[in-house]
Amino acid sequence: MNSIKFLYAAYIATWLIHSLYIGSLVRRYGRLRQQMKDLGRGK
Amino acid sequence: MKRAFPILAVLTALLLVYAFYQALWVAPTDALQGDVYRIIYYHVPSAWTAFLLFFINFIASVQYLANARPSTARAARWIVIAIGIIGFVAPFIPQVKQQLPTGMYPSSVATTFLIITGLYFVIGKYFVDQDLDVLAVTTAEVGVVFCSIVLVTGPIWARPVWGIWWAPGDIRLTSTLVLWLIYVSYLVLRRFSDSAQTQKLAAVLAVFGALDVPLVYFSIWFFRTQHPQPVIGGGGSMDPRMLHVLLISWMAFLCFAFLVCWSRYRLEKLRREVEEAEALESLLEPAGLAGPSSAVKTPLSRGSK
Amino acid sequence: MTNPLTAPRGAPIIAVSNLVKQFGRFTALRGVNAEFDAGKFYVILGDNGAGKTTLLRALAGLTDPTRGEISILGKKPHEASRDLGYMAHPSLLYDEMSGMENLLYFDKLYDIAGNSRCEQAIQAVGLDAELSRPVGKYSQGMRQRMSLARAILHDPKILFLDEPFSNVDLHSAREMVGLLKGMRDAGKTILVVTHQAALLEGTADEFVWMQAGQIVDRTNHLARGHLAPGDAPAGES
Amino acid sequence: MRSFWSIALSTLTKDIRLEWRSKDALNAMLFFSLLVVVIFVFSFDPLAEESRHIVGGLVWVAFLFAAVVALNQTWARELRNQVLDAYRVSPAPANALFLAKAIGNFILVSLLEALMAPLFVIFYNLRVLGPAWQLIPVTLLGTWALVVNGTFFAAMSLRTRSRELMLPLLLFPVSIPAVISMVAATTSILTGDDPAHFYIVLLLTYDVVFTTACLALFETVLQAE
Repeated sequence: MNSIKFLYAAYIATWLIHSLYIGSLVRRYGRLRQQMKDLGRGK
Repeated sequence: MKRAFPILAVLTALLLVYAFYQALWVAPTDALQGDVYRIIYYHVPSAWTAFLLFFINFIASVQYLANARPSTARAARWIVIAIGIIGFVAPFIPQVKQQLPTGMYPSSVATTFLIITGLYFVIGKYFVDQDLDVLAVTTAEVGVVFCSIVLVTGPIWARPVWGIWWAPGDIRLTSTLVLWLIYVSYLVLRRFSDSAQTQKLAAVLAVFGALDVPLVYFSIWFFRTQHPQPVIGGGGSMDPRMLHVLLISWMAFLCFAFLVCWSRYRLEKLRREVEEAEALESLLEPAGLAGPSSAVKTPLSRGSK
Repeated sequence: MTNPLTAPRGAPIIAVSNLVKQFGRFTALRGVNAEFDAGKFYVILGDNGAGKTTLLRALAGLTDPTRGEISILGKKPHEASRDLGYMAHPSLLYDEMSGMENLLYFDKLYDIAGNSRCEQAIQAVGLDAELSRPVGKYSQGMRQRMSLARAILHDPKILFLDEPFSNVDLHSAREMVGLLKGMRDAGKTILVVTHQAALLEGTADEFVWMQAGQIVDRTNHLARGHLAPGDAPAGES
Repeated sequence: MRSFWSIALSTLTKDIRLEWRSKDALNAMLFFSLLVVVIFVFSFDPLAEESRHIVGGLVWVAFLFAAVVALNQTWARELRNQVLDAYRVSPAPANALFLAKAIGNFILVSLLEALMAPLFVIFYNLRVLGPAWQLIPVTLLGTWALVVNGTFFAAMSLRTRSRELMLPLLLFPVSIPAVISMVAATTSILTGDDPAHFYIVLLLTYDVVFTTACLALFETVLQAE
C-alpha cells in the first residue's frame, strides 16, 4: 500500500516546517547578539 | 525563571514522543482508510492550535485598541462579560439546543464561552500595552506556522484517500486557507510599515480578520451544500480511542506551541530593546553634543554592555 | 473660562508636562515641560532631530504623546481644535483648486460657512481674492501666504507655524513676519518653528532652544542666547 | 449631525469637481478596465459552452482589478501637499471624510463597471436565464463591499512603504467571502439553475459588518501617528 508513504510525508513535512521556523528564530537571535556586541563597541 | 525553560522543553519532548508513539502504534487502524488516516493526529491538532493562537491574537489586538482610552477599555470589558453570560446561558435554551450540531453538547459550548471570557481577563492582567502588541506578533507568527502545517498535511492526506489534492468544498480546509491568507497579510503589514503606529494598524487589521472568519465559514458552507464534495477526515463521531489519542497529541502540540511562543516573545522584547538602544546611540553620536548643557545622560539599557 | 484675548497678557494658554514621544525605537521628545502665555510670540529653535516639529505637531493634536500631558485652553488638543491654526512647509492646499476654492472648502470644515470670511483672510495676507489661478501655479511665497490664510480662516486663538518661511523670498518672508506681528498684537498666541530665527529678532517675545528632544534654554533675545550651530542668520543680523 | 453630512457632501463635491477638472486619472482607469476585459476575452474563449459558467467569475475579477486601480488613487491628492493634516487639525469628524471618500470611490468604480459590463455582454453574448433584476442588488452590494474596505485599507496603507502593493495584500484576503458570494450569485443568476437569495443576504451582512467596523476604526487609522 503506497499510501503509507503519504503518512510519513505528512509527519516529515510537519517537523520540517517547525524546524525551519525554529532555525529562523535561532538565526534572528544570533543577529541580535551581534547587534548588542556592536552597541557596546560603538561608544 | 531561567531554569524553567529547559525543564519544560524536556517534558514537551517526552510528551511529543509519547504522542507520536500513540498515533502510529496504539491508535486502531481505520476501517476505510487503513493507516494513512493517522495523518489526522498531526493535521487536526495543528489546526486547533493555530485557531487558538489566532484567537489569542484577536483578544490581544482588541485589548490593545481598547486600552487607548480608559472609557473604551471599560466598555470592552463589559461587552466581553455580556458575551460570556449570553454564551453560557444560550446553549441550554431548548430552541438553541436543537440547533447545535450533533457532536456538540450544550455544556461544552457553555464552558468554551467561560474559557473565552476568562482568557480575556487573564491576558488583560498579565500583558500591558507594549506587551499586548508583542503577544499579538508572537501568536500571529507561530499561528501562521501551525496553519501552514495544516495546509500542507491536508492535501497530502486527501491525495491517497480521495484522489484529489484540493477539495474546494471542504469547509474546514478552505476556511483555514483564508485564515492563513489573512494572517500572512497581517505579518506583511507589520514588516512593511516600520513606523511607530504599525502596532495600531496591525491591531485594526486583526479585528477585521476576525470579523471575516464567520463570513468565510458561511459563504463556503452554502457553497458546499450546493455542490456536495468529499470532506477531508469525514464528519461524524470518532472511535473513542482515536479521540483519546487525538487529545494527547493536541496537548503535546499545545505545550510545543507554548515553548515556541515563549522564545519568540522573549526574542521580540529583546529586539525592541536593542533597537531602542541603537536609536538612542545614533542620536547622541553627532558633534551637536557640544551644546552648553548636555543634560542628556545616555540611559543605555543594561543589555548593551 | 475668561476669553484669553481679553484676559491680562501672560495667563498660560498652553501647558506641557513631561511630554515624551517615541516613534517606535526613536525617542523624539524626552520629557518636555513648558508653559506658553496668551498673546505672546514664541520661536522654537534647534538642530534637525531636536524635536521641534514633533513638539509643534503634538501641540496641534496631530501626534499623540507616548507619555505626558498637553493642555490647550484647559482642554486636550483635539477638543480645542476650533481655536488652533496650523501651517507647515507643505502648503496643505489642493494644487488644482484656486486659493478661494481651497478656503471655501476648509471653511466648511469649521462649520461656519460664509465666503465673506474667506475674502477677508486672503486680503489679510495681502493676496487678491479674485485670483483664479490654481494654487499649484503660485510662487512659493504666495503659496505660503495662502496657507497662512487657511490657518487663520476661522480666527483661531493660537497659531502653530512649522517652517513657514523656508525657501520663501526675503521680501515675502519679511511681510509675513509683519502680518504675524499684527496678529500677535491683536492677541493671538503664535509658536513658530524655524531655522531663519534672525527674521524674528525684535518681533518675537521669547526664543525657545531645543536639543535632543528637550528644551534646554529660553531667552528673550536671539543674540544673548547661544547661536544654534549651523544656523546661518538670513538677511542682516 | 447636520454639519457631519454637510462636511461629507462638500468633501464629495470637491473630489468630484477635481476629478472632473483633470479627467486624466479617470480616462486612464477607463482604459485600464477596457484592457482587462480584452485580455479576459482573449484568454477565455467566449464561444466555448463552459465559459457561460465561468463568466460570472470573470466579470467580478475584472471589476476587482479595476476597483484596486481606482482605490489606489483615493488619497493621492491628499498626500501631495499633506492636506490630511489640515483636515485632522480641524474639528471636522473623521468619518465624514471616510464616507465622502467611500461614496466617491463607489461612484468611480460603478462608472468603470458601467463600461465593462456591456463589453462582457457583447463579447460573451450573454443571455440571463435567471431573474435578471437580482443582478442589480448583487452588483451594488458587491461594489460597496469592495469599496468600503478598499477606502479603509487605502488609508491604512498610506503609512506603509510600498503603498500600491500593500492595498491589494490587505484587501483581497478580507474580501474573499464577498467575492465568493458575488461570483456565486452572478453565476447562479446567469445560469438560472439555483436561487441567489442566500448570497445576497450574505453580501448584505458583509456590508453591514464591515461598514460598521470601518466607521468605528477609521478615526484610529487616520489619527495614528
